[in-house]
Amino acid sequence: GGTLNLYTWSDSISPDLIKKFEEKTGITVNVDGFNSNEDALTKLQAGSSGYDVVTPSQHFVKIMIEQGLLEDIDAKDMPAFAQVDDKWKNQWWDPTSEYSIPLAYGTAGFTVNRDLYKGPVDSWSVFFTPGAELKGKIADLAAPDEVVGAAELFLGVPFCSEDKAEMKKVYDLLKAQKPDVAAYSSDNIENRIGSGEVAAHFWWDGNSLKTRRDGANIEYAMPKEGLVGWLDSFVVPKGAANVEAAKAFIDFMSEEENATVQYNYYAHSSPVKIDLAKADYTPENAPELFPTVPVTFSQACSPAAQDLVTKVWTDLLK
Amino acid sequence: MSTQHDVRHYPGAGLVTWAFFLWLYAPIAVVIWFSFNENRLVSVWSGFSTKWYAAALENDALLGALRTSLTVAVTATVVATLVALSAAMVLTRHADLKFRRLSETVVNLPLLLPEIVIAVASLILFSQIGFTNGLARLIVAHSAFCTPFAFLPIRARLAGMSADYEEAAQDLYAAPFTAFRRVTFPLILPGVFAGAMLAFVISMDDFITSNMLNTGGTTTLPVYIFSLIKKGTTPELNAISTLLILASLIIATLALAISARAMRRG
Amino acid sequence: MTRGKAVEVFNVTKRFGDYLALDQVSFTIHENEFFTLLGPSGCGKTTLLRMIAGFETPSEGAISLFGTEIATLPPHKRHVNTVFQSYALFPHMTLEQNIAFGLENLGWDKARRQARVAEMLEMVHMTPFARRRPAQLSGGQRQRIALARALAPEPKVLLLDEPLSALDLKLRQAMRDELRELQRMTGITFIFVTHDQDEALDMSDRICVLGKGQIQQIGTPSEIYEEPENRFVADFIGETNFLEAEVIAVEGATARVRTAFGFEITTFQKGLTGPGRATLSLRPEKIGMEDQAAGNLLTGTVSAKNYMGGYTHYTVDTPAGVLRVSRRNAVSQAQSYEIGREVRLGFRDDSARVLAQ
Amino acid sequence: MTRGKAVEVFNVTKRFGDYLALDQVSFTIHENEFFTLLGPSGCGKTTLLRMIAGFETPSEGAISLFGTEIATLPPHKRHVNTVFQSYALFPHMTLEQNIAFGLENLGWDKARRQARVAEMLEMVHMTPFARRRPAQLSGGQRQRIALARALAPEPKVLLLDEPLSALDLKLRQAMRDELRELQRMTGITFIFVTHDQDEALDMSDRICVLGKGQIQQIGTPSEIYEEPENRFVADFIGETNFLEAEVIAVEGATARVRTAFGFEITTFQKGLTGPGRATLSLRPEKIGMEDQAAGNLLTGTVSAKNYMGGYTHYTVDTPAGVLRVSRRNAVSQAQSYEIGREVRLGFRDDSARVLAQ
Amino acid sequence: MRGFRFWGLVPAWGLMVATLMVPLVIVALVSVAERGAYGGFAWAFTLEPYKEILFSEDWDGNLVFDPKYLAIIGRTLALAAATTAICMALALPVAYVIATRTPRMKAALIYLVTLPFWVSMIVRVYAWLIILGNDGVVGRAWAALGGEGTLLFTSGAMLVGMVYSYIPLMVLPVFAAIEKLDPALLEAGADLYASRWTTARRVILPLTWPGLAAGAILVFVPALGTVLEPMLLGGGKQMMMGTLIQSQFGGARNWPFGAAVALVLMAMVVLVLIANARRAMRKEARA
Ligand SMILES: Nc1ncnc2c1ncn2[C@@H]1O[C@H](COP(=O)(O)OP(=O)(O)OP(=O)(O)O)[C@@H](O)[C@H]1O
Ligand SMILES: Nc1ncnc2c1ncn2[C@@H]1O[C@H](COP(=O)(O)OP(=O)(O)OP(=O)(O)O)[C@@H](O)[C@H]1O
Ligand SMILES: NCCCCN
Ligand SMILES: [Mg+2]
Ligand SMILES: [Mg+2]
Repeated sequence: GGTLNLYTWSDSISPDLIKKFEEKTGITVNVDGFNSNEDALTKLQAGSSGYDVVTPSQHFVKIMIEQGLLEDIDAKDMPAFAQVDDKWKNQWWDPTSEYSIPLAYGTAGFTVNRDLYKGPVDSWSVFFTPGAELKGKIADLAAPDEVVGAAELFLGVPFCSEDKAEMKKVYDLLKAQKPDVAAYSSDNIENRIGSGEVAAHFWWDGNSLKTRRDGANIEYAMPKEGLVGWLDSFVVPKGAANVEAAKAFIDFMSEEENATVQYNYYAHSSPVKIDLAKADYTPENAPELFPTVPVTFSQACSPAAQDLVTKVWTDLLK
Repeated sequence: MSTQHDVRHYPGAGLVTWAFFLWLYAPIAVVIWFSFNENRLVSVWSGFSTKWYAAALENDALLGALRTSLTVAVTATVVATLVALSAAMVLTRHADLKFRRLSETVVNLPLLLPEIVIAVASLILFSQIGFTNGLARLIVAHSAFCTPFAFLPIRARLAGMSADYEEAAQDLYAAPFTAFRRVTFPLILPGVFAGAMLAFVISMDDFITSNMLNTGGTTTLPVYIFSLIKKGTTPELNAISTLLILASLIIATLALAISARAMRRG
Repeated sequence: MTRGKAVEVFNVTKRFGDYLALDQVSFTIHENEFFTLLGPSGCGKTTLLRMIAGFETPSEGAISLFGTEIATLPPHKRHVNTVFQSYALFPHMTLEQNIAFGLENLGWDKARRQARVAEMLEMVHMTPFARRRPAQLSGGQRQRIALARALAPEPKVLLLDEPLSALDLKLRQAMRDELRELQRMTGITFIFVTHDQDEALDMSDRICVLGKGQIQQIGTPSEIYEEPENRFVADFIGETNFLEAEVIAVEGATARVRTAFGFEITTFQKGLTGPGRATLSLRPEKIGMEDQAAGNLLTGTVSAKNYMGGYTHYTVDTPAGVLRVSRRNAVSQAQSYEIGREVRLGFRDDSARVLAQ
Repeated sequence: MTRGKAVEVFNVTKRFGDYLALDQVSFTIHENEFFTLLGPSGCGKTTLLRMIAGFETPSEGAISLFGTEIATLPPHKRHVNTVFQSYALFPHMTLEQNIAFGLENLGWDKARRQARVAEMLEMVHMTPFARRRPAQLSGGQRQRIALARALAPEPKVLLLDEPLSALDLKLRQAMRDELRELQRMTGITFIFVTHDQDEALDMSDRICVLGKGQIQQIGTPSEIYEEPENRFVADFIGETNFLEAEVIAVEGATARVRTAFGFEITTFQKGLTGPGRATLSLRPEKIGMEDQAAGNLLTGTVSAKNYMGGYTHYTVDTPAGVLRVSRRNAVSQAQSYEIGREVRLGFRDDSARVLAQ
Repeated sequence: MRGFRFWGLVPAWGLMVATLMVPLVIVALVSVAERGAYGGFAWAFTLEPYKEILFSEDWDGNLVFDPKYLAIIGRTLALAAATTAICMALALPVAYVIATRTPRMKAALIYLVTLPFWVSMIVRVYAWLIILGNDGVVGRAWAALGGEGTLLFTSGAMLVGMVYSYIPLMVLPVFAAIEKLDPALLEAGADLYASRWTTARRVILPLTWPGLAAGAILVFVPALGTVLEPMLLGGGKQMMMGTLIQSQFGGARNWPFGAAVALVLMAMVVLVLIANARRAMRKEARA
């Protein structure tokens, strides 16, 4: 019995798995979606979020741990932990693996609609300093998180820079791009890019892959400056009502068979063991998941650096 | 009579009115129309289908949100209507009351403040005092902002009802509460009903506050629909909207018909 | 006047904030009396009635009902019922239910209630309408039901606040007779409020004329009309001519006065104590014209003539001032005095009335 | 009757859907006449007035104004103004602005406008109130401003729809004189609508009695009251006693009839062509009582008595049926006949009027 | 009965004090607190959040006047005012036509005006999202007529959505005002030689003003705080005060600043209400 409230990236958990879990345990699962790490953090900060499982990206896991927002679930002792690929264990955001079990990883870049844009997609310059073909047909995400990171890659500014001059360059770049941006939105991206309402959209690898396989004529760019890397993990917010069920769910999701279903549904790379025989995606049919350019993971910035990121974004949007 | 001489007739006004009603209903018609679209992309018509209705009716998350919304709305409606009824009785029947205007303003306060401010304020308060039960948070907040909506029709009805009836009841040996139960209440019932309906709809419709206070497991219908829009819309959303429109129309028609009937009798 | 006292009002004063609505009002109403409160709008009639019913509390003074002081009793505990100006019939109840309402609150058992309701409906000739609702009735029918409802609990005193004012002229006149008849039949004390002098004169045993929050006069209709105690009453009730006069001598209830135009008249007076200036009140119908002129004679010129059907109103310029004279058109081709014609007028000493100025 | 024709109404019929509000109405109103439309509620008075003003169009028939057919003219092009029943003063304008409104629309220049407004305010004695708004006025004052506003543009005909009905009794009577005076002073044709017979009798040069959408009679006040042409008119105007009678002979304008109680009377008739049944109309004030009894004599018993101040109304049971008799209280201690007393009644032949049944 | 005078109001006061007044005081306190780097706030006293509305630290660390938030406030005011004005212009003829129908027709039309109001706001806004989108009816017509770019995500789109959302709040009071209007006044206008349009301008309009003013308040106040239209139809690019506040409690995680903007918004609303109350009082004093 009982209920389990999930707060995950929109449309990220396979509904079949949810149903299966509910049938198996008798637990009712509610799923709410978020579209930015900032939203997830805000929810937890407002206190008593009511959620039992949240799936923030690595740098936000670190912030949440530091802010005391997460429940220590002894992740390293969970069956799920055994399923995790070694390279994702004990990473900087959760050095002793007390709090988090990885769910998916991938990159943030941009996608173009090939019906509308025929040009090359080998550089962030296509996106940040658009030519006539893309002017006014670009969409950014609504939150600074990975967008600022991408701009930093393009400009060669290190992530979490505390140097104002460097961050001003980032600001200037985004500011210059703004007139050509049709929307800053993390919502409904699939429709917006798929239907050609915009021709280029800041987006994630797996989402782009899935939409392409659904028939949209789009292409995920491989900019030579690199992509922004991310890894989302299951964590349990402090004060969660149903910690046991949360852990059961995380374990369930990490079982090889389920992880494979999840992989096929979500279309992002899996940090836990999957049954490759049953996996849908290969480098041939899913180049999105196998980047040919460097991938740099977002960092948890110092307060000073974070302030600068925030300043870039608020100055940009006001 | 020939309209040529009718001083009340203004040429052109009728046309504007027609256009207005067209504009008022066109969007609703469009939503309904595309709910039968077979295509996954809402506004690209590719054939007729009712499959999205099937999907909507099987959507557990939707039903969960509906359950939450109904629980909140029904509870908030009851609370708001009782609070409003009691305040309206005092405010309309005691002209010499101290702080009458102030009290009236206080009851109407939610109407005077932008909802976003109230939502933010409640969010801060609740998080500060550690008020954690999601459903209870919504009920408290909704009760507050629904109160003026329940209050206005009740007060209007009470004000429109001559105090003679209550006096006549007392004159005929009814103690004050008997007078209320047997005379005042039945006579203002249409107002109470209209107020309750309004409160109910306002609560069902609320997005801003619910979105701010929303916690895991207590997603309300509008917040859920918003999340669908965020996620990427399919005609399922249109199907859900159509069902919602139908439900609203039925409720509204019922409410208006009942109060119109009462009005004719009164 | 050997009847018991139904309502006694002692020195009642009522203030609304600074406004003095009633000022030291005292009177006694007897059992089985048809007592009317008459006065211009705003004089405090309704306020007085509401204090007797218990909807207002006197600022000062006392009210007793059959000898029991009731100032602090809430309305639902007073054995007094009211017919409201707007009738205030409960629109959601049938006529039966309206009439039974008071009986239920008094705890009458069902059989007794039903019998009484039937009796009341019978009394006001509304039996066939028992199951209707008030909205389905005409004004006069509502009026009757309001009466039946108020009479059903057998009140000792019935209060009526301008019960006829919502009806149209012809119906209003018909209802006067019905009301009067009902009062005689039931023997209940009626306290009737109106601002219509015709109504008051027509129906009342006694009339209390209220003006400016004070009692101006209490008396039978003919006392009020024929023997007004002051200018206010003489002016408010009916039409009259006021003439300047000088008091020569006062002897009890009569006085000898000299009018500005030379007559010396001895007639009834009120409020005079000795010589000084006074006012003579002379009703238009008490002045005879030409063949009807008798008593003190005057000559004047017709300056206006208003044919009113049953009578003609003349305005006559005389040495005594402009006099209004009314003359009955007792025959079809009644003599008619044209404007400009000189006419003789006359009135008897005792047709005039001396009042303090 | 050598005056010109101000308004002519020819065979005007007005239907609202199936409902026939006016049926073939024709009459002529002369210049400088005070013409009254009198009739019970719903008889079509307002409808007729609105057709003259231009707010309604006749279903059939024609209306002309000083000889010009106006049926197709919109209201703002007719030189006719209206005093509305509710006055319809513009609440957001001062009195000045209300009065100037029509003049502005007619394009009068400012100086002329101001002069006319001042003149009008003067005429209705409202100069000190020029800057007030209608809400700050009493009923009678509003009435005056409505008049001033309607008269300011110098209309050829002034229409007044029950302009006094919103006022209280005393004021209503005072305003009658003012209105009549104003009409004489300005010489404008007044068409006055009322359902109050006293008002109509008191003010009009001629009265048109409307009933059931048709003209019942047109004539001077005394023609209407003394010589009603049918039962409707006799009944509607004033009070009367109707007696059954049998026509023995008709000779032009007179007839000889036998009443049920044995008299044979010769008097004026209307609408009879030969022997048959008829109705005798006999006004209460035309029946003499005791010392005043003369002519045809009857004996009866007083069954009710209503003291009304200026006169007393008696109800007398006689062999001829129940008669209402009114008696003037010409002296203070007027003789009063108590209920149950036997009294002698009498009336002259020519006080009665024979009407078709 | 006497006791009820007091107790009858207790629930209302209790509810409003607990859920509005106390929280507002806390908002005021938060608006002078210090923000945390990752969100939240720390109790302190600083006017930083208010300063931020007018000034910003530029990239060289200097405090400079920055009209960016003022621009948002200005846009919010402008859009709310435009919404109100359009609603007024639309409501007048519509309410007039409705008010002059037969009672049955009147009831039916008023029902039709209120009906969409019962439909979820979010659904109504969504409807415009579909219509104005590139594939939508209007969007396609726009493109076919050679219109540039997309109609969505513009101020115009927000305006359409806002007018659509709030129009019933204008029609109803204007209708009530016109219905109260004595038809004899229109006839009096014509009787005094005024043409229809003169009567409209000089009689109907001034007398409908109270209804328009009431409607203006009902529309303007929620329009100032609107959130859904800028989020969905404005594409998040056209910030308004409502979304600015919301973003400060969301992505931007600057609670004190959000609280300060919320207070500014509230102050604006209170100013409008006071102005309206004073106008009404002057009117009353005159009458
Ligand atoms: N509740 C009240 N508050 C203040 N003043 C009041 C109140 N009730 C009555 N008055 C005032 O007291 C005076 C007397 O009022 P009341 O209603 O008794 O008059 P009335 O004689 O019945 O008049 P009408 O014939 O118009 O009904 C009026 O001037 C009225 O304005
Ligand atoms: N616009 C209309 N539509 C339908 N019937 C109407 C209309 N105007 C008037 N009537 C009907 O026509 C008849 C005459 O109405 P009118 O207003 O002329 O009467 P009236 O003599 O002025 O009565 P009152 O004395 O009550 O004012 C009434 O029966 C009324 O119901
Ligand atoms: N599908 C969402 C990807 C999330 C990236 N952090
Ligand atoms: Mg009164
Ligand atoms: Mg009329």
